[in-house]
Amino acid sequence: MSAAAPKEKPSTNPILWVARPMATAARQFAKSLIRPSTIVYPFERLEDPKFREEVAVAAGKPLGVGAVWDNYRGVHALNIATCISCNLCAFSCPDVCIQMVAVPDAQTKRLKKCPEIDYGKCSYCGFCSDACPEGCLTMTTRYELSATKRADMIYSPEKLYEVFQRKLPMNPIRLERPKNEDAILLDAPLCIGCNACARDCPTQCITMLDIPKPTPKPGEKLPRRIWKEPVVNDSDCVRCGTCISVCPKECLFWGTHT
Amino acid sequence: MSASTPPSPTAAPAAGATASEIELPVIQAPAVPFVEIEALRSREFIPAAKEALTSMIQEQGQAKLIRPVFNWAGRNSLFPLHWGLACCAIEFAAAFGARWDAERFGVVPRSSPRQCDLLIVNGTVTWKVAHKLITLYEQMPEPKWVIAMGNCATGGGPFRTAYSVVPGVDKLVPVDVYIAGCPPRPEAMLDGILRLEDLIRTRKE
Amino acid sequence: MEPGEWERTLRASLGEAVVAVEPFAGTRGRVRFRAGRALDVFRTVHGAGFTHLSMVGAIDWVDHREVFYVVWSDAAKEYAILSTDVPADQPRVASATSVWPSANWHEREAWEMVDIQFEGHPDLRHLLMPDGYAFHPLLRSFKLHEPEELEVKVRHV
Amino acid sequence: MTVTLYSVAQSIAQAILGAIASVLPPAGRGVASAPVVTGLAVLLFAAILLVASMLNTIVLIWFERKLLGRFMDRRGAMHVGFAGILQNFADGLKLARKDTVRPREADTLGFWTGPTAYLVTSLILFGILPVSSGWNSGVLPLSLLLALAIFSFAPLFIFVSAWSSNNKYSLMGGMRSAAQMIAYEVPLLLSVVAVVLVSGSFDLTTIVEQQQNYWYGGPLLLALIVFVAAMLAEMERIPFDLPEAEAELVEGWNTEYGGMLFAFFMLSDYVRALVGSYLVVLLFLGGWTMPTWVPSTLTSFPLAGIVWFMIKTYIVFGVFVWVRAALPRVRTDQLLRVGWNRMIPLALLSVVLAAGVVYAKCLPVFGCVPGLGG
Amino acid sequence: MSEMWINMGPQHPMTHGLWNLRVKIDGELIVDADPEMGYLHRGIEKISEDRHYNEVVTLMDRCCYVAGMSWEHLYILASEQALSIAPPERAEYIRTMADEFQRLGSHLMWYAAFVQDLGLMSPFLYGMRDRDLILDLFQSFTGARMTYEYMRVGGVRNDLPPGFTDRARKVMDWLVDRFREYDALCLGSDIFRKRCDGLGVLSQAQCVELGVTGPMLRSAGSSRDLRKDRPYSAYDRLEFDVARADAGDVTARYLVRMEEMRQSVRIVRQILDWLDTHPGPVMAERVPRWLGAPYAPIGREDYLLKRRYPKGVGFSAIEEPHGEAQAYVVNEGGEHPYRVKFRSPVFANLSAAKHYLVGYHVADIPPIMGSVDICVGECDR
Repeated sequence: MSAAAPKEKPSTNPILWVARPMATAARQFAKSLIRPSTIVYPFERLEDPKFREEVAVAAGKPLGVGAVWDNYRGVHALNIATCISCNLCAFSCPDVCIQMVAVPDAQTKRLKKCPEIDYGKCSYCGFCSDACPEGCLTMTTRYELSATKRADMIYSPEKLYEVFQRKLPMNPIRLERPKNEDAILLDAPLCIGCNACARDCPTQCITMLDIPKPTPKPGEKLPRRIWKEPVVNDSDCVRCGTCISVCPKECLFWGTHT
Repeated sequence: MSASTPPSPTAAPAAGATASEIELPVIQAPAVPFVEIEALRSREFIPAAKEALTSMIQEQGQAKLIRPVFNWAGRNSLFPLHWGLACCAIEFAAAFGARWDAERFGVVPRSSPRQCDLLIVNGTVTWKVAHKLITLYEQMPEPKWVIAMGNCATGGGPFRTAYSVVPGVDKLVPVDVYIAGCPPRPEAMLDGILRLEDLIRTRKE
Repeated sequence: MEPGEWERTLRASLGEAVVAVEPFAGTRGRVRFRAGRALDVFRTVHGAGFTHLSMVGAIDWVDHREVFYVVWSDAAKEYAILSTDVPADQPRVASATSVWPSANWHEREAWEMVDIQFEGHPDLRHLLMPDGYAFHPLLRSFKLHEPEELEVKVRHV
Repeated sequence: MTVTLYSVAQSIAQAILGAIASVLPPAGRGVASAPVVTGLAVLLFAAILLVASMLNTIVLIWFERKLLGRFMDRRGAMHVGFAGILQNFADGLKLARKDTVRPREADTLGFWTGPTAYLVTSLILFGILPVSSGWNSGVLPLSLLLALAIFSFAPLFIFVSAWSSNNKYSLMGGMRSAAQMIAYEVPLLLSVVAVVLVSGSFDLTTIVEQQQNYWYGGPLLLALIVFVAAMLAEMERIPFDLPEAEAELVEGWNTEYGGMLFAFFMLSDYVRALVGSYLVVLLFLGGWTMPTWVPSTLTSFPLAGIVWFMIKTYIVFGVFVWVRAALPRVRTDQLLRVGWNRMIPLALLSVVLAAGVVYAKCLPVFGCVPGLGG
Repeated sequence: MSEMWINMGPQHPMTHGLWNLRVKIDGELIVDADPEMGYLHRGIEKISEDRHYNEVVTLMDRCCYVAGMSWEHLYILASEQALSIAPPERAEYIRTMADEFQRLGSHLMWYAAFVQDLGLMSPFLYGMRDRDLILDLFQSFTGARMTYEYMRVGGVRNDLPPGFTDRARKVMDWLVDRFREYDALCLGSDIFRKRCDGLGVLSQAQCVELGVTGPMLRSAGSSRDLRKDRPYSAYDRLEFDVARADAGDVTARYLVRMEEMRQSVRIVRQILDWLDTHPGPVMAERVPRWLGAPYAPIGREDYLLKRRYPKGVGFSAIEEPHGEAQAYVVNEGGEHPYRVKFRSPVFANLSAAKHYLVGYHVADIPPIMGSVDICVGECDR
């Protein structure tokens, strides 16, 4: 089962001491004299069309990486128009580099929260774009991000939208999300029907349904509340947890439908 | 000029272009033939010399005369310190590898800080190594520059909450250029070096 | 070898030093032993063919601390895990360096990170943190936080 | 008719002084007198030689960088000037502008004089070695000996600068350098003895002219190999670059040097590399002469000697670069062992072979070979 | 010259990372050695306690920056055991393939650094160039060159892109040719043999005693390889040999690593053939949301308090390019792992430095330390 590694003895012929390496180097020299594997960077780039096809491997040039270059995780692109302000990118960021800041929406002229990314902290893991339910935060192939000031590395939503408008190749990998049993459940006795969850739900999938007001038994005091209860439409829910975080009574929780 | 474009003569888009007009210069641009590239870079010397001559005529100042030439020399021969800290050091090495070949720009790593003028902090700086980094920086003779390569050097990166990590090397030494990326691609590193060259081009001291 | 069978074998030579041998997926079992008789356990396990010590780690369970050793037997091609509980106020256990010299750095790290005193260790000093570092970061009581804003150095022009 | 450097310098001096004299009043016409012309010619001679040699050295560095780049499957310096030819000027200018830091514990005198003397002694060699007939500082009967003597100054200055910079790596590098150069001085000289035996002269011009049709590299192949190997050690290039072995001694004996002093070291290293290649060409490869079977149109244009000499030099240097690209560095003790145990016997053997060649040229069979006379 | 201590590092061309080798020398002879670690200690084990299970993967890539994929695999195996989740078969194969790519990449990086230590200039560039091809492959299916973030608890992030296997086969063919060149440049050169033979010798008994694993152990005559002895993922379904040499010196380590690269190519070719014919899912059917990506995890840990999750302890050991790495993950039912402990092979290999350095020359330090293949990131963690 074990392959003993070859054990060559050093050649006794003094000419051969240096001949083989020198011949190898000369062969490389002859090869690279015609075509060295260097990419003249600011003028040629790996994502150039000429590297998209399969470039001959003989010169050590990249091997058709261009064809799959689009997978590269570089700077984000944000489509502000479709962003639903669900916070999922900020939640999923392991480096806490995403902050939700308010920007005016182009159509409604109202402020809405969109991610602002600090590229001095981002580790380009792609968790945010994986988590984005609407596909509005994607990663592009742009990678050059040098700045002379630290503040230049913080990309506001507008700047990310600028990147989006450049129509760079987007990362095409859309994850097929495995099923998961999590859903928003309601701890009904705690609910006061305040409508906060329905108001803040980014996908508008929570509707407040009327519940019958119970007739109080003699001596029993009814809780002061609005007689409505949230109902979550599971197929529309992106499971961002905004409702949970805004709930004043902490009556919504993650759970499994049984 | 937007943050991504390298300060090279060809690839810069119009400065005043609005967001929607900016096209990625690279993908559409046809590959520049080899000879033209070389000619292009070599033409840089002539503007530098011309600038020197004009300023000599205008101001008759010796410092004004030689500064553009020395700036030209300084930016075309940056010797970074051969020092690998962490992950970015591997990309740093890859940039000196065959594919990207940073030596094209005259960037040759030297092992002794005395012979360097560029400290590329390529990785996480811990408090244990902080004073050694400062020593190395101080051992480098003026004029010298510092590039914070990667997120760890920029701001501690994913490790900035850790108990042992300096949250950014700019707390220790003055940083001229930050390169984002985790780790930055070798191209991004070269882009940072080109940006530094752009800084040196207009240096007045 | 089944964990139960091994427990009987170990008990035969070590008696009460072995608390139990729990099944542990992917290994021969997890031997839980009393810290007071650690050296006897190490020698017995070493004698049973586990000549290679891979890892020494420690876990802070707030009320007590656990030290675990991962050993490998070349003959059986199997791992085994030894684990012992030490009280949090007096975390002492005998050093394994006399049995497995490779324990040296691992124990230094465990002392540094989780504050376990290894008695008889030849060179128990800081390994990863600078000398004089007063904390033991991997204790649960040590919390991480975002770094405070420090002054940014600028070049004197 | 041959154009010598001195004649060029003289005519330039004459032209300059003549022009000056023509505008001066008659009382000042004396500036164009013979002694003044000679004096200016000598100065011009030195200046032209120095500048041309330095330029040559800088081009040599560029040549190495480009060649090494191709050996390594990359392009090498290419963006500064056409194909990077201005790269080394940029490096030199930058180093000239940089501060030179003297460590506090370093010895001032040694720290400054070491590199300077190293550079100066290396540059003197250009005056001695002829690049074409007449293109040196006159006829020195013992020019070969003088060149080798000056060539072997280097370990002294390297050691001085290494020791005075007060750094452990520098010190170790300096000691290695001294040991290595002394060990390889002997085989170097012995292999030169073989050439001297055959040519019967210490004058480089004579040695070259005798090789018109018969390069000594042929019959004295062993001496050539020993000479090249010893020269690699003297030039401190891979595989014998132990004094500045980057992996173990950070930058060797120039660890503490930066700025202009480092540029001095760098430049002198390449000056010595150029001189080493010169010597190989002069002693073994026929110098500026070309065999008679080469068409005369290729050898009779003006300055043809220099052109051919440089072509040969750069080919020899290319071989040095090739070796550098392909071989690892040896270890100090191995290097010294090879030096004392292998190279010296081989060099002695080459002397014996040279004696054989000298004897053979008396035989009628070889008597007809031109170029072996003397 | 009397005995003196030399500090080689933290900035020294030999170290290939951030550590300090203090050697005591007598002339050029080493009489004592004491590696000083911790310059790159980033507290990865501590930070992991504050992260969701899948988010720890981002740290794993940076933990060992030349073998990130292997460390992801290591951590994911332990977490899956702790969380009782099993990946689908195709994911196992992809992981194995990624592991072997990483072994190739890491060994090529080692080759580049090692020959550079010896003063061989051009093979450094050749090694980096060929490693870039491996990284291109990585980039094409993970989206990054070095920090992949590819593996997830319960599978891998995405399937391979179309046309990947053909490209990979081409790279493998190219590499096999290059290995011959590497051998010609190194073994073919007498100077290399003179430099490396008989250096840094560790016997098998010493290796076992000092905890040295990986190619260093196998170069001393042992055939211990966790891929054979304790197969994980798909290794039990693949054919390969364990590279082994007997001398225990620098040359033997070189031979072992070169042979391992050839075996890796062999393994990869088998896996590529398998992947071509066995499409399928790459992620487990159901994974809990609180693991993190691809979902956003839940923001605050309090929300979990209303639910209970299974507890468990996971232990995994894999044959990483540098040696035998282990992970120990304690799951206490929270969103975050309670404790993550890693065993780094470099840590153990380096702790034995005194035993393979003393008695050799200063000039031998670069080849010996180069043959150990040090990655400080995983050593200090």
